[in-house]
Amino acid sequence: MEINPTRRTVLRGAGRAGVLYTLIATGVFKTTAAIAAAWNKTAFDSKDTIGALKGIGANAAADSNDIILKAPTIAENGAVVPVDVVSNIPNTTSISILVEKNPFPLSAHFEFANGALPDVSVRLKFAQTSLVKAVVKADGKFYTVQKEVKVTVGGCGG
Amino acid sequence: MTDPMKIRAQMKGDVAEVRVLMSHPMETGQRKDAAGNAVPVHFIQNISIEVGGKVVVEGQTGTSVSRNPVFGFKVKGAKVGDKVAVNWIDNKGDKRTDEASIT
Amino acid sequence: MTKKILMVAMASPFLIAAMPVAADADYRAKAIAVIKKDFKPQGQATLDRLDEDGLQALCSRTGNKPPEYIAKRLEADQLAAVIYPSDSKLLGDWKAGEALAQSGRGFTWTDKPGLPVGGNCYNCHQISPKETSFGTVGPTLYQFGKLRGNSEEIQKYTYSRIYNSKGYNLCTEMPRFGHIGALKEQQIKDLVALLLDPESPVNK
Amino acid sequence: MKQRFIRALCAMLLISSALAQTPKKPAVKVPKSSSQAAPQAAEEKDAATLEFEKFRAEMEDSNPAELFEMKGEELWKAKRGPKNVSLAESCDLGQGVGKLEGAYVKMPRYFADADAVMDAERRIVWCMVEEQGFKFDDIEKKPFANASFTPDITNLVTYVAGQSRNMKIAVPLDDPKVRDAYETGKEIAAYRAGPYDFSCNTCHGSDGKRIRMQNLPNLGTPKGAISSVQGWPGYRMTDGVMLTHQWRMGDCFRQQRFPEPRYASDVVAYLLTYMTGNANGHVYKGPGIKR
Repeated sequence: MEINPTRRTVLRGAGRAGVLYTLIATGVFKTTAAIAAAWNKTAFDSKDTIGALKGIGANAAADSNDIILKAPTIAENGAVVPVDVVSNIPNTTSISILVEKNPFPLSAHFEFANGALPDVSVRLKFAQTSLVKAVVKADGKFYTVQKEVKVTVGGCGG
Repeated sequence: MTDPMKIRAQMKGDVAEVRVLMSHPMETGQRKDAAGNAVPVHFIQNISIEVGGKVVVEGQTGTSVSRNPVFGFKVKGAKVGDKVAVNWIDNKGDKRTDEASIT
Repeated sequence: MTKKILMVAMASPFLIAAMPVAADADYRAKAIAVIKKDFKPQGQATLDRLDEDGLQALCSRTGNKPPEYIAKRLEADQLAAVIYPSDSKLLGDWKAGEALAQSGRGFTWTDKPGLPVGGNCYNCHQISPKETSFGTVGPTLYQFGKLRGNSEEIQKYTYSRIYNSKGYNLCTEMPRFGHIGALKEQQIKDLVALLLDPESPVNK
Repeated sequence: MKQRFIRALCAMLLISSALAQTPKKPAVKVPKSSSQAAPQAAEEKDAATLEFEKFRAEMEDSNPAELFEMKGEELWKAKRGPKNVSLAESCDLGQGVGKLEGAYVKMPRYFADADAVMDAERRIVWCMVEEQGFKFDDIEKKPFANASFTPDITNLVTYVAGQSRNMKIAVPLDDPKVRDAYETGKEIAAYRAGPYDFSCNTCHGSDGKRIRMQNLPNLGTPKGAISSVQGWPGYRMTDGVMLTHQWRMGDCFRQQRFPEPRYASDVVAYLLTYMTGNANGHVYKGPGIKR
């Protein structure tokens, strides 16, 4: 049931959560309540991309063409923007998605184990035209790719 | 009270494609209701996907995730009939688990 | 204002009686009965809004194609009711006009009564090339002044066309912004400037 | 910024659209005719539309509307109301009690028990009142969804509509009562009134028009009619709410500067008969997603 030892990096600074995590990972607990303790408040509450990246342990990330980031060039509606990320980097263990111009850029963070492919699709709110950034962790190193999404008129009546 | 999720899990070749629709307001805390009162922040913070009893994906989410979230994942090594369980828990401690079988 | 609408309303039944009718009278009567029965007032949108004035009735029942001789007479009536500014200065501030042209607010049951209403212009017209989100219900107004100049005559024409477009085309889809009191004198002047001022992006 | 997320979201959408869609080069300096700028803008629109369409399939493939269908199914099958009966065992949508397959695409239709032409939403409300014993006034108080509330009727309509997915629209226009409703609806669509002299047809009576960037279907043509029926009930991305075709009619009247049509009334049923009838023969794709 071990998910992935590098996960602890994510939980650095959250000691109790780390313990809980270990218990979940070893199968002692398997409740959603236990998972909740592992929400990375520092990273999600960060108001800028750099802070959010630090929060997930990514002080530096190299640009990579091996990450496929699919998002519309022009979004039909900023309230629901489909974003797909696929990592072709071997040993990818996590994918984080950030919307740079949102009040809180870190939008979602996923960890993969037991056969899950590093391939996720989500739908995100965009407060305005912004870069969307995917950050991948593989073999303990971070890689990134980004794309601009333009947000179009409408959605607010008027 | 929480509403059920809609889970679709299908084998495409040797990969199981899992799509999950969740019923959740994902309130940012910045929206005002019709009366002008701020609607309190209320959003899913953690999700996990289990296939055949093993956790395959664990996710953390923030307020940027759209209302009534939609997630898609792919899992190798699963087979038709395997149970898929999806869990979420939000910032108020509300939680929900739903299951489906891979078809 | 109301008086003018009434005048038209009183004048037209005679005309309507004398002309060919495109719509099926029975279904039209039924439609009106259903409309009168099935609406409720909401916010500023009161039930009197459901009453047709003569011009509206004429357009509705002829599929917006009234006989020429009737249209001409009623257009003249509409145009005769245009009130021009007393100072005969018709070019306002094109920047204020641009802001007004952008706004589509006003008169719906969710709009606060009494607030200034928007010009709704971009909803239907292309105007400044800087705004590419424009409607196509009406013709493009890009280069309106460049093509026509801004002589006193053109200014007067433009003012009256915004004030009451039905003075030129009886069943046009364009609202009678000045006639119904939606847009005030200064607002219409600002829109005239948006269309005619050589400095306006419309004419650059 | 944090405090103004949603307001900023709205304002920014508007502002950035202006920026995002501004042509990189200003329009030709001295065009010979004033119409030259229009095609350029049309091309921009096409690029945007193509991009929207690329992601449409994905959006439709996993549409939150399905969540509302699920709730609607539960409500349809549950014994509810003062009479404690389920709609499944009591409600006839025109195909027999409890029969849902294809019912949505065969409405509006005439129901002798109610002596009225009814669209799906109106009929389900009728069943809730007559069969289950709910009070019409209670349903009418809050008939449509908002960001914090979805009425049962919306879920029910969404479920029922889902049971006609990928079926051909077949409003029974050969029924004289339905034909009457259709012809009356056609006249309602042509009725000009209100401060702006608007009728439905002002915006929806000719081909190829748009308000700002929104295309305006011509209700009088099969192509326009189907595009105005398609996708309703629809999940509206902006507020994340599920809205019905009845809601759409009401909001059109709002923008027409008319008063509000009464809920589940003839005027809406007749208009829907006209529009949906014009779409006969086209395939209805089920509950949709709207911007």
